[in-house]
Amino acid sequence: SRQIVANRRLREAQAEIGRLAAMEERARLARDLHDVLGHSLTVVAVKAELAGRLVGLDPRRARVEIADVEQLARTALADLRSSVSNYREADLDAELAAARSALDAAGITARLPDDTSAVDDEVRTAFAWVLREGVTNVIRHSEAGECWVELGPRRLVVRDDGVGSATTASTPGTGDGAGNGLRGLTERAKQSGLRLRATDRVDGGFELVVEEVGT
Amino acid sequence: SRQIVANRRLREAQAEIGRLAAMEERARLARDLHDVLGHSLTVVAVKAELAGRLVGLDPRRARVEIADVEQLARTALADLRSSVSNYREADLDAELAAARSALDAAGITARLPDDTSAVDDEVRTAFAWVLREGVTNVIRHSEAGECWVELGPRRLVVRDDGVGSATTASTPGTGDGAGNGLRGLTERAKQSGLRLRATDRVDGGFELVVEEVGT
Amino acid sequence: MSTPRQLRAREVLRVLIADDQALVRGAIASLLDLEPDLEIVSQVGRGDEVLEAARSTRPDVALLDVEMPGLDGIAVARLLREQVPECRSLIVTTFGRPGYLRLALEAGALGFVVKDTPSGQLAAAVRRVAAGDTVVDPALAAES
Ligand SMILES: Nc1ncnc2c1ncn2[C@@H]1O[C@H](COP(=O)(O)OP(=O)(O)OP(=O)(O)O)[C@@H](O)[C@H]1O
Ligand SMILES: Nc1ncnc2c1ncn2[C@@H]1O[C@H](COP(=O)(O)OP(=O)(O)OP(=O)(O)O)[C@@H](O)[C@H]1O
Ligand SMILES: [K+]
Ligand SMILES: [Mg+2]
Ligand SMILES: [Mg+2]
Ligand SMILES: [Mg+2]
Repeated sequence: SRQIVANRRLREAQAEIGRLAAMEERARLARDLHDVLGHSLTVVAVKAELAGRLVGLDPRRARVEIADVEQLARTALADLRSSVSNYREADLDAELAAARSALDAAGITARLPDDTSAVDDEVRTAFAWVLREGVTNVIRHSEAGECWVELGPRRLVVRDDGVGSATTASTPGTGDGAGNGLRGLTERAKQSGLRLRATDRVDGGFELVVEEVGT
Repeated sequence: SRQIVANRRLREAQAEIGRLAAMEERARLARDLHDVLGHSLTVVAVKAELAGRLVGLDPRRARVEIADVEQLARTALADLRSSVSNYREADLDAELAAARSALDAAGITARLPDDTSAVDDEVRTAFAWVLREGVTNVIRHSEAGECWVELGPRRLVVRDDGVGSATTASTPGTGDGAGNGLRGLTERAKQSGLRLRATDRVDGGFELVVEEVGT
Repeated sequence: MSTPRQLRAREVLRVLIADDQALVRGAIASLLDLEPDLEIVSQVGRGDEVLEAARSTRPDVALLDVEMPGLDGIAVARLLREQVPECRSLIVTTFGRPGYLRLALEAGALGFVVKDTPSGQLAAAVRRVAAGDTVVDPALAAES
């Protein structure tokens, strides 16, 4: 049992390290984008100033500089658009990657979506946190062989084929037991107009569902 | 004891919620910046195109449009510059804020620096993680009345006046005990050219120091 | 653009520009060249080409980008101070990074400004640096 606890903690540490790496990668991407935009905007500023000076002196060269400015602005816009969508993906993507490596390390077969593109922007951050807690709980409490994750626009499911919570320490989601993971998530979900449900499945195992209120 | 555990977990949940809010705020700021920049670049492109047409027809108006472009680019650059420095601050700042609220909630007097400006860029992310683990450990293990945090360019100290680790479950930092928090950090610190030391102080309490290797 | 009096040749300041971003470099060079008392004597796109260019073209002031291939602008400033001391260094950068300003001044640079400084102000900074004064952009000082 001491060995089991040590192994579990090691796996959690691995997931944490994976998350840290993802966070650093995201910070690096943001810096790169800012460098690129900073460069484009600098060129726009100095070329616009130059073009203004040239309008009276050399209209032909002025037109060339102005055409460059227009081109630069359009390229920078395209860069910005693609990076914004990358940026929006980042947190949930990092959690999905961390979930995969943590489940693998725990010897639990991971049935995960390939990417997170299905998920609406507004709920991505909330889903990242639910995914993190849900998978951590599967690793900690379930003794499962498999874990499934489903991602929809406004719906996230984390399911396992383990022992369920009836046999574990406390009633999930009610806050009357030892854990605060699900309690905290329930609170946060409410603030995003979402509802969290944690249930033991009739066919065994545990299921965490977060979706829009009223569905 | 059951009550103590429940309280401790509640405080941890509060810190987690604080961190989540900070993360969402940062994501929101990044989105806002990108919206603003996207708007500026669009106007730049449109005005540059117009100016190009006007050079031959109405040089005076061409110069006005070009001056607008120049002004827009400089303003956008200024926005970008301030956001980049804000962005850099974000992770460590969020941890410092979370540390403050978690220590307060735990009834431990927090002696923290006012801000994180002293810390070098390259180590900010690593320090964010050390601060998080260090303060969580103080709350969990120390039974301290006070907790001090010091931040230097490449040095972070988390110190408390509690019971020290001799009386607690395992030897800190060695990885031979129950915890993996310090073990994971030691690993990560090494990768950043930093060294982590966890010691019981002769005058009582526990101290975590992370600093450059060779200092 | 007009000057009150005819400048004699030795009153014209010779300027070298080092920036790997050719579009920025070219536009800054054209703008400064419009100033009657400034002459662009050399343009290079790599840090490790500056020393040779400075030796052969004898600039009074070198405008140095920070991030360049070969050698960064701060290292170039250090090199110029040792090897071509009559050439003063003015660092131009897009972003201030923590520590840059201090490092630049320690390396002997006299000026530290953003690249998009309006050309009238940039020309003024070149003149002041040539005269041995220190010029630091307040926006960058706050960042770095
Ligand atoms: N996948 C699961 N399989 C079996 N039981 C579970 C599962 N997920 C949660 N539980 C049960 O629900 C309880 C509450 O979960 P919760 O995440 O709130 O707390 P915790 O994981 O025990 O502690 P914490 O998350 O605060 O570190 C758990 O203690 C466990 O008994
Ligand atoms: N501030 C402290 N006061 C007293 N003992 C401490 C303190 N910080 C750490 N320790 C001791 O060092 C051990 C190792 O800490 P570590 O963070 O690695 O693990 P943990 O906190 O027990 O578990 P985990 O961080 O993996 O959730 C702790 O279990 C505790 O015995
Ligand atoms: K000239
Ligand atoms: Mg949990
Ligand atoms: Mg710990
Ligand atoms: Mg460069």
